[in-house]
Amino acid sequence: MSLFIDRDTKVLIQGITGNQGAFHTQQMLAYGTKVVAGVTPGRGGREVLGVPVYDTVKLAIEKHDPDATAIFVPAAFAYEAALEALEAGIKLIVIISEHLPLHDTLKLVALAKVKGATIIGPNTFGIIAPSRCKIGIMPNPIYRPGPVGLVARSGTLSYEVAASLSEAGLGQSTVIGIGGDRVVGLTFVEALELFTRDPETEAVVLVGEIGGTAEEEAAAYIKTMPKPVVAYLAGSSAPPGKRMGHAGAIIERGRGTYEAKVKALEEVGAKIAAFPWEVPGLVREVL
Amino acid sequence: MSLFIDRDTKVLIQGITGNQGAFHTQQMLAYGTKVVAGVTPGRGGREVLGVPVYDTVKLAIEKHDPDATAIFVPAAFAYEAALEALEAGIKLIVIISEHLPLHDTLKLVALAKVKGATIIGPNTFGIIAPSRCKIGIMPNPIYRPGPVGLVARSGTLSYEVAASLSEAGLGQSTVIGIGGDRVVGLTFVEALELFTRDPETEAVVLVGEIGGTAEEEAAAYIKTMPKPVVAYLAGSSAPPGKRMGHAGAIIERGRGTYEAKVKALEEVGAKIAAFPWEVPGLVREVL
Amino acid sequence: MKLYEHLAKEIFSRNDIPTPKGRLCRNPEEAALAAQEIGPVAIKAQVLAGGRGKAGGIAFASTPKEAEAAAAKLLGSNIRGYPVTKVLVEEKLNIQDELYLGITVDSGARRAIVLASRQGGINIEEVPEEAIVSHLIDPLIGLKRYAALDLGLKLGLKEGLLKEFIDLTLKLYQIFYAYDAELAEINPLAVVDGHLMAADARLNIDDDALFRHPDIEIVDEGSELEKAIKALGLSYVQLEGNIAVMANGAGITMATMDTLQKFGGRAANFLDVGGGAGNEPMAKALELLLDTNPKAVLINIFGGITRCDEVARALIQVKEKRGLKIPLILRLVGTNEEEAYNALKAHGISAFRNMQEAVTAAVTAAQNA
Amino acid sequence: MKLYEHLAKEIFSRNDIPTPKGRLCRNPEEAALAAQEIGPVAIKAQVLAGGRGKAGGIAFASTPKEAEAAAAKLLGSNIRGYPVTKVLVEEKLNIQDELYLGITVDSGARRAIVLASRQGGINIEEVPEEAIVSHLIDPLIGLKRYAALDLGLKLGLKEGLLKEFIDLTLKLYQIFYAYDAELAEINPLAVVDGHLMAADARLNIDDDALFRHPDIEIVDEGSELEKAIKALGLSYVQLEGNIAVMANGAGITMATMDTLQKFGGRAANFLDVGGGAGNEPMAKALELLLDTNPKAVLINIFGGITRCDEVARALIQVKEKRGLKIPLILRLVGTNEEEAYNALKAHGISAFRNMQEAVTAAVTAAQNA
Repeated sequence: MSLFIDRDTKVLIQGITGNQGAFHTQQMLAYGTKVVAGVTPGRGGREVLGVPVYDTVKLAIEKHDPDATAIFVPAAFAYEAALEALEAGIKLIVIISEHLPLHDTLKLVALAKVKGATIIGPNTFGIIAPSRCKIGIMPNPIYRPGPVGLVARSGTLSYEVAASLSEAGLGQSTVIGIGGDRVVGLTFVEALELFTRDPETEAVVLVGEIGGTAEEEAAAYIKTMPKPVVAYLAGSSAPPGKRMGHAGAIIERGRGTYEAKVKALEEVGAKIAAFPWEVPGLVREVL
Repeated sequence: MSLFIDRDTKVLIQGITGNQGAFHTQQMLAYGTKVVAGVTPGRGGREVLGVPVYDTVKLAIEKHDPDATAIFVPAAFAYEAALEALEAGIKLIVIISEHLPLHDTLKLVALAKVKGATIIGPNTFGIIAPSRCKIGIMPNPIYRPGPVGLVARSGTLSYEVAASLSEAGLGQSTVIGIGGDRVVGLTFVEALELFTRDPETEAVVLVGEIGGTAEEEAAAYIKTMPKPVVAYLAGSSAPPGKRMGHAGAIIERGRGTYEAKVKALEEVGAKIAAFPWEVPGLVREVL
Repeated sequence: MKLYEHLAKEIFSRNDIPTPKGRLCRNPEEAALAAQEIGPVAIKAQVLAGGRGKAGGIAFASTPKEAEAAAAKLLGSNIRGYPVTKVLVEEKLNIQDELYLGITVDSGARRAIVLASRQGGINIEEVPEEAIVSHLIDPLIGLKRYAALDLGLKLGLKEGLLKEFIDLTLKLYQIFYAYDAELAEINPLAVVDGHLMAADARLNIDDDALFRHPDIEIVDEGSELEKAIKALGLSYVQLEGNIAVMANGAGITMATMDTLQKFGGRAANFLDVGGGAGNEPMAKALELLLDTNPKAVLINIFGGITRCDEVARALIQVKEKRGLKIPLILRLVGTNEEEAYNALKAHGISAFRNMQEAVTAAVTAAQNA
Repeated sequence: MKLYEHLAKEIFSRNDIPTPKGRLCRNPEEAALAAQEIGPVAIKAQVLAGGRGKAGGIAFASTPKEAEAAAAKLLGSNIRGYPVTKVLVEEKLNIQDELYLGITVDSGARRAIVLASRQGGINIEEVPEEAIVSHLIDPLIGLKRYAALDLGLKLGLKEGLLKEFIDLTLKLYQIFYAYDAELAEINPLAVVDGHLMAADARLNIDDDALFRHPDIEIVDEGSELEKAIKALGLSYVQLEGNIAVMANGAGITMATMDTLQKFGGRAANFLDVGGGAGNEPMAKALELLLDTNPKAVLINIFGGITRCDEVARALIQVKEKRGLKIPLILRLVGTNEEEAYNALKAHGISAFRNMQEAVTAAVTAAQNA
């Protein structure tokens, strides 16, 4: 099985009756994802594209026992939606919603650990096991099954890379968006660990960007990782980003820039692509 | 090794400079317990009976790496003292302090689970492995090493029972006070599970009392427990206790009385002593 | 600590839980005035006893005159042993339906729990288990809207009532949490004119958390004796028997009472002097016990923290001061036992080392008294 | 969102963190009055730029006259590109020592973190790592007294200062938490007359949590163009180059800029229209970009949620409305690609499917313009 999800993964959609929720439910169904139920408080009893809608996650679980949930509710309600899924015992929570308050995410990350659940996101495009299951908002046609694991912070850029991989005949084992926020549930390091243990994955592509220290932390893990890693990082031309006071500088200690990230990754043997379209060639080299 | 503690267990005392803390530190040292450090905010740098005192648990840990802590601080500060021990990573926290607010205990119990720590108490007399280690306030002379596990809610009553066991030549493997409060960290059931797995324990004595449903829950576990259990329950003559509104009645559903507890325990094969002094005889029968 | 209904309702109301219009009255005239202002009223005795309604603690009145008469009848009466000194005069509700809503702590689950039922009212305890819905509250998460919604739906509530139920449940939890409550209960949670209202209110505050709530007035309905002994920091309950009991620790005190009963005696009280009280409070408590003129006094001490010599000192002190006319049976073992026996012997007080013998002696003494 | 120093200090002060006596002044006369009231003062430009002190944004004055002159000089000036419209006139502190205290979020640890140092002040970022003490805050526990005590002791503080440091750290955390802050910082945390005081104050509120703080006035120092594009719900940053860039998604927008640069071009802006903006906002944003008169416009769309036909529609709409005099290079692939190409063809607009070709074309177009 690919990471977290497979053909039989039963998926719940929280916020299924909203525009985004309904549109992407349709796309996921079209991809073959087993969307078993949806939740929107106050809309229980309806159907969206043949999928039954419940008022609460608990009620949906009693009937459908989903393995994962995708959260499409507005930012102000996403925290409680994720809590509801956590309390109900769902073990994979994909928070598509963006603009979650940072303090909410901090609490969710801590509570997910308590509950033994994995949160992907917030502000993620989701996770896909090509031809098997998709939980997210990525375009359906660009993925092919294959040996390359792909983990990215940002959506469209990862689509660009995934499409170029597919065009080059390099399919993907699992593609994970960890989310674009400063604090996210599943980290690069955790995703790399999972790819390391995944027998289907032979090489990993990491799509990162400037800001934060996630790529530097990934580099520390890649040092002892037995599988090859190719990275593309966005932001080489960007001006220094907004700084979080002196405190941010004290924590980052020079990390976070394009140069620092490239250096950290190159030092541990990762190949760096200068352009997105160079990724497939570098993957071929290391496979 | 006995449950949780042994000869080498290094013990921290929080509230060591208080009357109770200092007195019982002396008693524990006299028993042979390895009291390695104490904590009282504002008293760092002193010594109590040769034991160094620190201002914070973190500072004490950096020097002494204790395995367990005993909390003797006043109720209003006990919550933060226990949190401090939990955050610092101590895995066995014995809360001797009584009168902790119930909501504080609820949070501590939940957080202990998160941190993978065991809380014994609050309002406990502690835990003792006779002749090896004592963390608590029980009298030193009454215990003897041997094959009987003893778990009790209330202190003095358990001393009565322990002394009668010792006098009858029946030593104890470990004696645990789970604490007299409505909500406690380590439960009867958890203690029984530990005694079940403990090779040194051949029979278990449970000293309970009326109120709550801890004895009924213990009975449900004893049903499948391979080791024999003897119980003494206090409260046969007590008038019905204060009831927690209708809600209490709805939850208890007739449990909680002396009769209900005796019935539950007898049904699963536990022997019930009518008087404390009958316990040793019944233990002999089942050993 | 239980709060009076009117105090609980004041807190509920301050937190936007709808409660009936009402006035607390201390005499019949005030009740008449309140009825004049409010209209038809219910007059409810403010006592902490359960089952107040069944015990005649609630009357109804259509006119100020009737209200005055009903209040006069209630005030000064006794409800299940509690004297009525205040009544709550409240608008008479046109109740269409009675639900139940309560939050307490489930000791077994070690969590707070919300309980609710469509079948509220005075017979709530007879409601079958399947008619009760509940939700355990994770203390790291609290009670959230989705959980209240889930409960409301399981009760079969819809639309307006469902929304009101959710809001009210969340508010009740806020009160439960903010006030360190052991119990926050609304029974009946009445449907009046199509809206939910707390027709009755219970709020029990955790005694151990009262220090965090200096604004809450302490309600203590105990007897003078109970108050006096509690003031010594000791735990005391008045009972019906004739042998005064003192022991160190709640468990052993109960066990002493149980043993007494099994040997044919009856305890006059529960007095726990456990936890190293010291000889002064012990001596004072003993004097208070002697003042109740029991047939005998049984003291059962297994010395741990409590040191036997201190117990002996307390006893000797009382004997010196006032003599011991009432038979006093002492069982004493444990820490500093020898010193204690030596001291007692010097003052002509004997003691048992065996609990069974002591209890037997106390029963015999009481029978012979 | 960064708050001005005076706003942050107002919040700190309201939460019992000692701050210097001060007045916010909008003109030199007000500054003179403030100095008259306060005595010797510091006059501090209220701008959100970092390194304000080093850039001359702080002046001192002993008399009202001097204060007036200093304020006149600061007001209307520019500090690192930010116009000064307000100054904070504050009592001049007799600073004995400068410490540092900050709370922010450590993204790597995924926890809030307290940072403190004995060596505060303007050179805090050069302080060696070993001179900084820190504590990660468990969000399920919060910051407790023992942790603040531990930090204070590790800083070597004693007695009065230690106690003040603990209280102040706990208060700063309360503010950090209650205000959904990304940063709450006091630098320097000054020792004045033997007591701690927040000589400067920073409070950055999480933009995504502003909806919970309707009381906080929105501080937006962007240009008119930035504000106009942000009002469309899009993410925009003004840059120095001459090729306007529009793409869908922050990552791909950056990658487009990077690629431009590597091929010899320079982006005039960062404009992310990601997330299914719809054709109307996209068309409006494009018009705003065109109004800045770039040498060329490069649009890079990898259609996922963003549908290519909507992008095409936006482009056609703009072309119909005002023509396209500036070279517009479009790269378009993904969802509804064929419909888009058909529509574009009908309106004489060509597009690339290959990103590299599009970027090369944009650089060439800008060079030839």
